Amino acid sequence: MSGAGIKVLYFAWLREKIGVAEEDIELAPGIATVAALTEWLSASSPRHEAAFAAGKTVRCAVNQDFAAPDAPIRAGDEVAFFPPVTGG
Amino acid sequence: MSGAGIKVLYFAWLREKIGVAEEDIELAPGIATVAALTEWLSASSPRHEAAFAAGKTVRCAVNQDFAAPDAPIRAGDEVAFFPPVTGG
Amino acid sequence: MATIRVQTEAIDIGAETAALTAGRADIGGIGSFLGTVRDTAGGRKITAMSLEHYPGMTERSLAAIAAEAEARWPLLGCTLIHRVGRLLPGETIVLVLAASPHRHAALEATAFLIDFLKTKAPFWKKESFVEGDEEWVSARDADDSAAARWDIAAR
Amino acid sequence: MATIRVQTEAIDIGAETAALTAGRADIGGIGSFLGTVRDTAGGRKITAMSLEHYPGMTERSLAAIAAEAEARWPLLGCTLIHRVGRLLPGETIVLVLAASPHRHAALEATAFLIDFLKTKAPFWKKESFVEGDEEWVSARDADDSAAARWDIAAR
Repeated sequence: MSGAGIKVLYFAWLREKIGVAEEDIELAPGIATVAALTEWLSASSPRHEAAFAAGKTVRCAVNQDFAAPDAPIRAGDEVAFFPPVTGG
Repeated sequence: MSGAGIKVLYFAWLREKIGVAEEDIELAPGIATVAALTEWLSASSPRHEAAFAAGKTVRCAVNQDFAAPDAPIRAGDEVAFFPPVTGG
Repeated sequence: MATIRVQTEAIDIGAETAALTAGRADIGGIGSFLGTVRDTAGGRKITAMSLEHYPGMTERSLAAIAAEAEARWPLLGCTLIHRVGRLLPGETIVLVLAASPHRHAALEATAFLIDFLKTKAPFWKKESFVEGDEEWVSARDADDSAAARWDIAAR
Repeated sequence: MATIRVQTEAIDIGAETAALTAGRADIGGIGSFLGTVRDTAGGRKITAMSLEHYPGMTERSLAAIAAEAEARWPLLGCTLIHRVGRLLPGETIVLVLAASPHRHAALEATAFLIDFLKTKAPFWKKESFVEGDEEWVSARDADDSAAARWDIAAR
């Protein structure tokens, strides 16, 4: 990853709905938080929009730590979106 | 066991102090409870007396169920004396 | 339904778990507690732990403990195995397994079973110290308290 | 100190217990929870359970859960193993082991570890029903409540 890029990962039904497991994104100016990134991704395709429409049931991790909507996003980050976990 | 006999068992340090694991006793008239039997056994030898002197830390089972001092003793019963249990 | 056993052989948790779950697909989880011999007692090194029991009453009391657990939790089976004889530090002493559709039931039943086994089953331990002396283990108030938290009088 | 593993192979509780306790004589007991695949979900028969995870974050979160348990209880070791991939009814999914000098510490740490693993570790289950349809399992409020009783916010 170079420049203002981040890596975005999707798991479980988010992965299935969006149709990709992973994508490299160029961070547009102003996309500085999880909430802003979510909004930007939702607008990027109907599949993304449908997946993120689940709203409250989508969880996020930044660099493999759970992250709230106001958590910052920086170039080089690994950002993952997924449903609430159901292991064990 | 016949007549008015009972079987008495001893475990752990009671067995060691008394020096026998098991004895057959003829129930004397009037020995109708655990407490009465304990008193009678205590008087039967210095070793019994020393073992039962531990008093509160001696437990009893009649026919393999824990029994209180006022529990009845009848001919044919199996009566066991032992310290509080320490398994597990 | 419960498997109850007193044995001199080492306890094999893998084999016992396999036996408890064999051919079943209704179990969600198995809780277990495996007790082992520590090499110290009261700050002193021990060379062995010897376990004595009351044959007959042991099996009766373990069956009663298991029946009580099965009445309190939705168990699909449980296993209670206790060793007797002379055991060395590091060896297994006791195994409790409880299988249930639900994990909390399995784990709570496991804790209940081992707490009650320690206060109600007729086993006695004697410790052999490195200095050569031996001592019968005294009952611990902590064990009675542990049993009492389940709201049954510990005796 | 903790053993953390994600694997596709079946979990062998006997081998894992032996590995945790090998060469030690300071352990008084080992608590464990072994999760298995039930053949029903919401009253419907399933043919398989598929588990997906987030490689990297999984190991981090399991290590954090284990470190928290080790901070709270006097553990002498713990093991967290979770399977991924397609599992059949009756198969093992998850194993938690916690070893301690004291039985209550071992059992409480076991309950804590599995409660937290269920709410904090990035695993997702999908059920395949006999009718041919598949469904991602929804997170259960009961799991969040179970984690919350340990006084850490469940996320």
